[in-house]
Amino acid sequence: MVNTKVTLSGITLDNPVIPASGTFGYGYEFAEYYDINMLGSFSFKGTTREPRFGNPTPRIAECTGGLINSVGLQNPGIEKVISEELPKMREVFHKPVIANISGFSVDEYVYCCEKINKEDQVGIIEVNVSCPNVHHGGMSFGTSPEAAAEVTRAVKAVTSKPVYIKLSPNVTDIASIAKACEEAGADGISLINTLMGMRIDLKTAKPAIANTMGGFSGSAIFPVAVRMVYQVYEAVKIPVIGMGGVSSAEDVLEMMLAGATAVQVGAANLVEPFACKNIIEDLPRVMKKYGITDLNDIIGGAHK
Amino acid sequence: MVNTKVTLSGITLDNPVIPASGTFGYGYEFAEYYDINMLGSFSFKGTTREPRFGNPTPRIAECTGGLINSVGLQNPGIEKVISEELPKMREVFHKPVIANISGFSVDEYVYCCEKINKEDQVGIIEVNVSCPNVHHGGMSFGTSPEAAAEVTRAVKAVTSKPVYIKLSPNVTDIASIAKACEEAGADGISLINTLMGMRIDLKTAKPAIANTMGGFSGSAIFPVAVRMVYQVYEAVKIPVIGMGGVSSAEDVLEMMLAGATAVQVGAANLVEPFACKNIIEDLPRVMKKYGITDLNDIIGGAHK
Amino acid sequence: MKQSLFTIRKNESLTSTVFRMVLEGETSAVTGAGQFLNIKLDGLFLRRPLSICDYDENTITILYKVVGKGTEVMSEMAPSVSLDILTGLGNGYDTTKSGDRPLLIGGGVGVPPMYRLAKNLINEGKKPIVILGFNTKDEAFYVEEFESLGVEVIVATADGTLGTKGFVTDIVKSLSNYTYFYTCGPEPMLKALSDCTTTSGQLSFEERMGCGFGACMGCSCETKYGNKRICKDGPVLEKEEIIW
Amino acid sequence: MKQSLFTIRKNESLTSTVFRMVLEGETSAVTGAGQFLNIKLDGLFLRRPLSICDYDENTITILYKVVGKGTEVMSEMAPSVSLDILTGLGNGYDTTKSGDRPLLIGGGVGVPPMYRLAKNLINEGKKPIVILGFNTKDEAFYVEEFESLGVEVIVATADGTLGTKGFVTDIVKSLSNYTYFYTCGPEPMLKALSDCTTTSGQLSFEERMGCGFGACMGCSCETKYGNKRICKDGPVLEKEEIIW
Ligand SMILES: Cc1cc2nc3c(=O)[nH]c(=O)nc-3n(C[C@H](O)[C@H](O)[C@H](O)COP(=O)(O)OP(=O)(O)OC[C@H]3O[C@@H](n4cnc5c(N)ncnc54)[C@H](O)[C@@H]3O)c2cc1C
Ligand SMILES: Cc1cc2nc3c(=O)[nH]c(=O)nc-3n(C[C@H](O)[C@H](O)[C@H](O)COP(=O)(O)OP(=O)(O)OC[C@H]3O[C@@H](n4cnc5c(N)ncnc54)[C@H](O)[C@@H]3O)c2cc1C
Ligand SMILES: Cc1cc2nc3c(=O)[nH]c(=O)nc-3n(C[C@H](O)[C@H](O)[C@H](O)COP(=O)(O)O)c2cc1C
Ligand SMILES: Cc1cc2nc3c(=O)[nH]c(=O)nc-3n(C[C@H](O)[C@H](O)[C@H](O)COP(=O)(O)O)c2cc1C
Ligand code: FES
Ligand code: FES
Repeated sequence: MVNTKVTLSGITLDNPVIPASGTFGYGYEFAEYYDINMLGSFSFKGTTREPRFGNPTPRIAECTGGLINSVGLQNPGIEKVISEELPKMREVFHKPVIANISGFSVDEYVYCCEKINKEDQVGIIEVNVSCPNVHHGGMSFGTSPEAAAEVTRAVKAVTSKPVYIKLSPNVTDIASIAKACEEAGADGISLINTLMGMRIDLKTAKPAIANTMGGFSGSAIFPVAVRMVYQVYEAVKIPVIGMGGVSSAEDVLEMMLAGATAVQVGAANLVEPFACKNIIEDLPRVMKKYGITDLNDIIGGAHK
Repeated sequence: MVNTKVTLSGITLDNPVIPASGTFGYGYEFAEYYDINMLGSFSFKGTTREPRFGNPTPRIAECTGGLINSVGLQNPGIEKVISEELPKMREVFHKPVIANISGFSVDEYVYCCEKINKEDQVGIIEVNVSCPNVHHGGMSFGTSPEAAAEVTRAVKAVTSKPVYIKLSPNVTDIASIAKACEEAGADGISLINTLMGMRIDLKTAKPAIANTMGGFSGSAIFPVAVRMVYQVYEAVKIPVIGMGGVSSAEDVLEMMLAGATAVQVGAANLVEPFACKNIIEDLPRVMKKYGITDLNDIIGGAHK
Repeated sequence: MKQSLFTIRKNESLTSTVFRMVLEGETSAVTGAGQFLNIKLDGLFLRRPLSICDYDENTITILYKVVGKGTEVMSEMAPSVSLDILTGLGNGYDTTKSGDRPLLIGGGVGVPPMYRLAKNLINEGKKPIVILGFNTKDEAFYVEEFESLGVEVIVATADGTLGTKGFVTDIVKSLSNYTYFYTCGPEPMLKALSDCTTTSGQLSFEERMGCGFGACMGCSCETKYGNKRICKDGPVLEKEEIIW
Repeated sequence: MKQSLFTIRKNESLTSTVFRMVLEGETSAVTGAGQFLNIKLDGLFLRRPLSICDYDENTITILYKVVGKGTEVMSEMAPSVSLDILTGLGNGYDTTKSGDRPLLIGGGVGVPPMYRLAKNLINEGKKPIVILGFNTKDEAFYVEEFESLGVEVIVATADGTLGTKGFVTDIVKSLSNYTYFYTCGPEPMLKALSDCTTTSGQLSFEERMGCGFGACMGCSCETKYGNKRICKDGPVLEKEEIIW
């Protein structure tokens, strides 16, 4: 028997595999196909204060080993998420979920986190700081240590649940941003969000995405994600949730060796609806292959 | 007949296809296999003041759609490049070459550029600012607009040839760095260098690369490269040489639509020794397919 | 939605760019005309969505046009190759609203779903009129197949090389005794049909898809009834809800 | 170096993890024993370098051990599949220095290049002694093939289940009348051989490769004669130049 249980801020997960926000809806889409209670947890679609349709279509473009999306945080807004989506989620998923919160101002983050903090279904609040800061020139909160720390502090002041800051990889120095969040009170770090990418349609000579650019993810970005998880693990003491291109049980082990306590799976869910199920079922075999009996033994193992 | 000729700072290339530095040696390795005079130009292996063996091996790791390298600028040093490599190059390549210069201090860049400036074989000096700045905490020159501008200014002061600054993609704001280089007198911008990446070997639980991390390139990084070329084209007026994951004639067109006047091919040469030859031979067919008669018409075409 | 392996039984060209592929496998998830499947192809990250043209207990027929990398690879596949496919995607057409004499209008690669729809309507005792639009005779396909269903088939080509010269809308405008319409084809055609039809109807849309089964919000559109995902709440929308 | 397509003619297991593949194609670029080829596999970015075990005018034989993704895919390939391969890579062994009685020492997957080398030396009228080292009997391969060349073959296994119990170095230490040595195998074995041999010799190295033909400097090593690329200036180095 192998042990796949890991613990994030006091919450024990049966396994480290967590579908990433925006690629698993509110869970019930997948619950039609398999019992999603086998998951460690899942991070639901990014939630904002107001309902959002998101960006114009086309919002999807294919790349080698991945895709670009510019969904633009389509969601029904925090009130409806709480009144309609959470009850539906509760029917199909009986473990603590991760609430992914986005915002375009510090106030918006605070507003949403305060609301979601009251929901006992929510185990962890994952604060996505990749969105543009409308009050400060549109650069994302996640691109400066100060802005990321500011969001962290503000959110921590209104929540009692563990707060994980989800970082953008489109930065010069990811470690300093993670460190700033830790110092501001973050309970953990989630990374990476999508790399900014772009494709051009040769037939039209126009950007393939209506919004010009979008977020690039999928197996192509895995080496960047592993590198950043490794760097952040060196920089902070709080737990790291690693993601970016994970699509196999081997990838889960590699992320954990880099320093992740748990691992999220994003784009892989879209093209392989049973990706998380397959990964979880394959984990014990792959652990045995590499002589691992307890996943906790390998967290950060590549730093030794 | 289609026109594939493009012009970089007064130097007309028969076609925009240029093997990227570090993936084409000094040309003669490839000249054994085909007549490399069909190339637009080529950028030879990064040159430093002193001879360098580079990093310990393993220096190569495989990734989905690409590889990580940590060659670490192995080269015989500027004197030997001039006394031994350039004469050998001249025998197999009769067009102006691009001299790729690296350094760990402003002095080193200046030293090498001053030397190489005297060589009439060299058409363009490509200054790689991705190397760590040993005098300023090890962050690369390419990660700050000020440091990149400083190198640019210093190098421009000692050269009469066009100077292209080759930027690192591992930054928050590529456009501001490109702009700083333009203002400091750069004649053009080359981008992107490799993304910093990492893989871990599950069998040993250690980094797959002896040096822990390395530069990730290949088709996987193409969407990031296209995005950055697009952003830099908007920010500057000087020509852009686009690269990162280019491996087909279609990719060349996409880079040019994003804003590149010429395009470099790196990792593809390593796994497909005839990659550049194939791309050049395929260009007219693909141009016709998309109704392009003159490549100059599409430079920056996606910005309209 | 179901994920399973299908084996190619036939893969033949109908025109210089349109192919018919017959796939054998588990078809239980397919519930009606107008649904689509999503095919995984080696080396390509995203699956390729294609309408179901027809199906029975163990085969599915698709008709596809070669327009890019994926369809090009498909056109070169030999029988007996197996493919990983998601089936049972999309809402499909609702035949209960059709009335007695529905119009079925297919334009170009919008033709395929009309075939099974025509069959279903005939089975329900209705008398569909099928209108097929193509650019030119050489690009026309499946005309005989529709005719052998025993329905009235009207063909329009833009250049007049087959059937009436003109667009499907010209034909629709000349008809009056239809009870409803169903259509699939390029968006400008859908818009024109929405404008020129005198009855209600259902229109099938295309959008770039991340997943094809409702998970990513990649394919959303705004309708009068709220935001919808083309892949899950569509691809078939009702004329009344569409915001052009 | 030559790039061309080869067709798999045979692909069979020799042990539970080691396979022999016979490839048919243009072999003119192969110039000697100890060279390698570099195989492109679908879906994997880097080519896979493998030593040439034997070759003739139109076939190349390789022996490979399944250790990861690429070799696993290879082990499942059926005859008639074609592969994009670079041939004629690497310097190969120099047989002119061998003297009359060279030792040929292969350890594990270092065994393959010794086969052609033995053949060449025999053709040159020399009397090679072949020493093959394996962990255990079940992992041994090609012993009979070497024997049928008519050379003296000594086998060592770490657990003594075949031949002598012990390492190839134990055998080498017990021999004295050899004139030179050639070897290929795991690096610790190469080092041990370099230490315990009393003559000059040539050792073949492995390194992670970006290109395999000298372009990237991915595989460099420092030698007493300067920096060398394992892929182009090697994989065979002389005992005297190696810096351990
Ligand atoms: C619900 C639905 C049903 C469809 N039914 C059919 C059909 O029956 N027959 C047919 O020939 N075509 C149909 N299409 C269009 C078909 O999906 C595309 O032609 C196909 O995906 C092109 O793939 P490619 O790799 O050849 O082209 P590429 O241009 O190389 O594809 C690149 C990316 O764009 C996507 N893409 C390209 N064109 C379209 C498009 N028109 N709609 C959505 N995504 C696209 C591809 O799926 C892929 O992700 C349908 C599309 C949808 C959404
Ligand atoms: C010159 C040379 C000759 C070789 N000859 C043989 C031979 O005759 N028979 C044989 O079984 N093996 C041989 N090898 C080793 C063989 O190249 C590797 O076992 C093989 O590349 C593993 O590929 P994989 O995809 O199965 O493993 P993976 O571990 O999935 O490969 C990942 C990456 O690491 C590289 N890699 C893994 N192991 C090695 C290695 N030992 N040396 C170099 N690169 C490696 C792969 O090429 C690939 O790029 C040789 C290696 C070299 C350099
Ligand atoms: C379609 C799509 C939608 C996404 N939406 C969100 C979101 O709402 N909030 C968020 O924090 N991340 C979002 N992401 C980012 C993912 O959660 C994840 O961080 C990223 O995709 C990297 O992982 P991957 O390579 O496994 O996809 C989205 C990603 C995709 C592909
Ligand atoms: C093996 C290797 C060595 C490289 N060496 C250099 C170098 O010496 N100087 C430099 O500016 N860039 C170097 N690069 C970066 C490439 O020139 C190019 O910018 C990068 O690889 C992106 O292009 P690609 O995706 O086509 O490989 C090297 C890349 C590789 C793969
Ligand atoms: S394509 Fe993912 S929701 Fe429709
Ligand atoms: S592997 Fe590229 S130089 Fe040897």
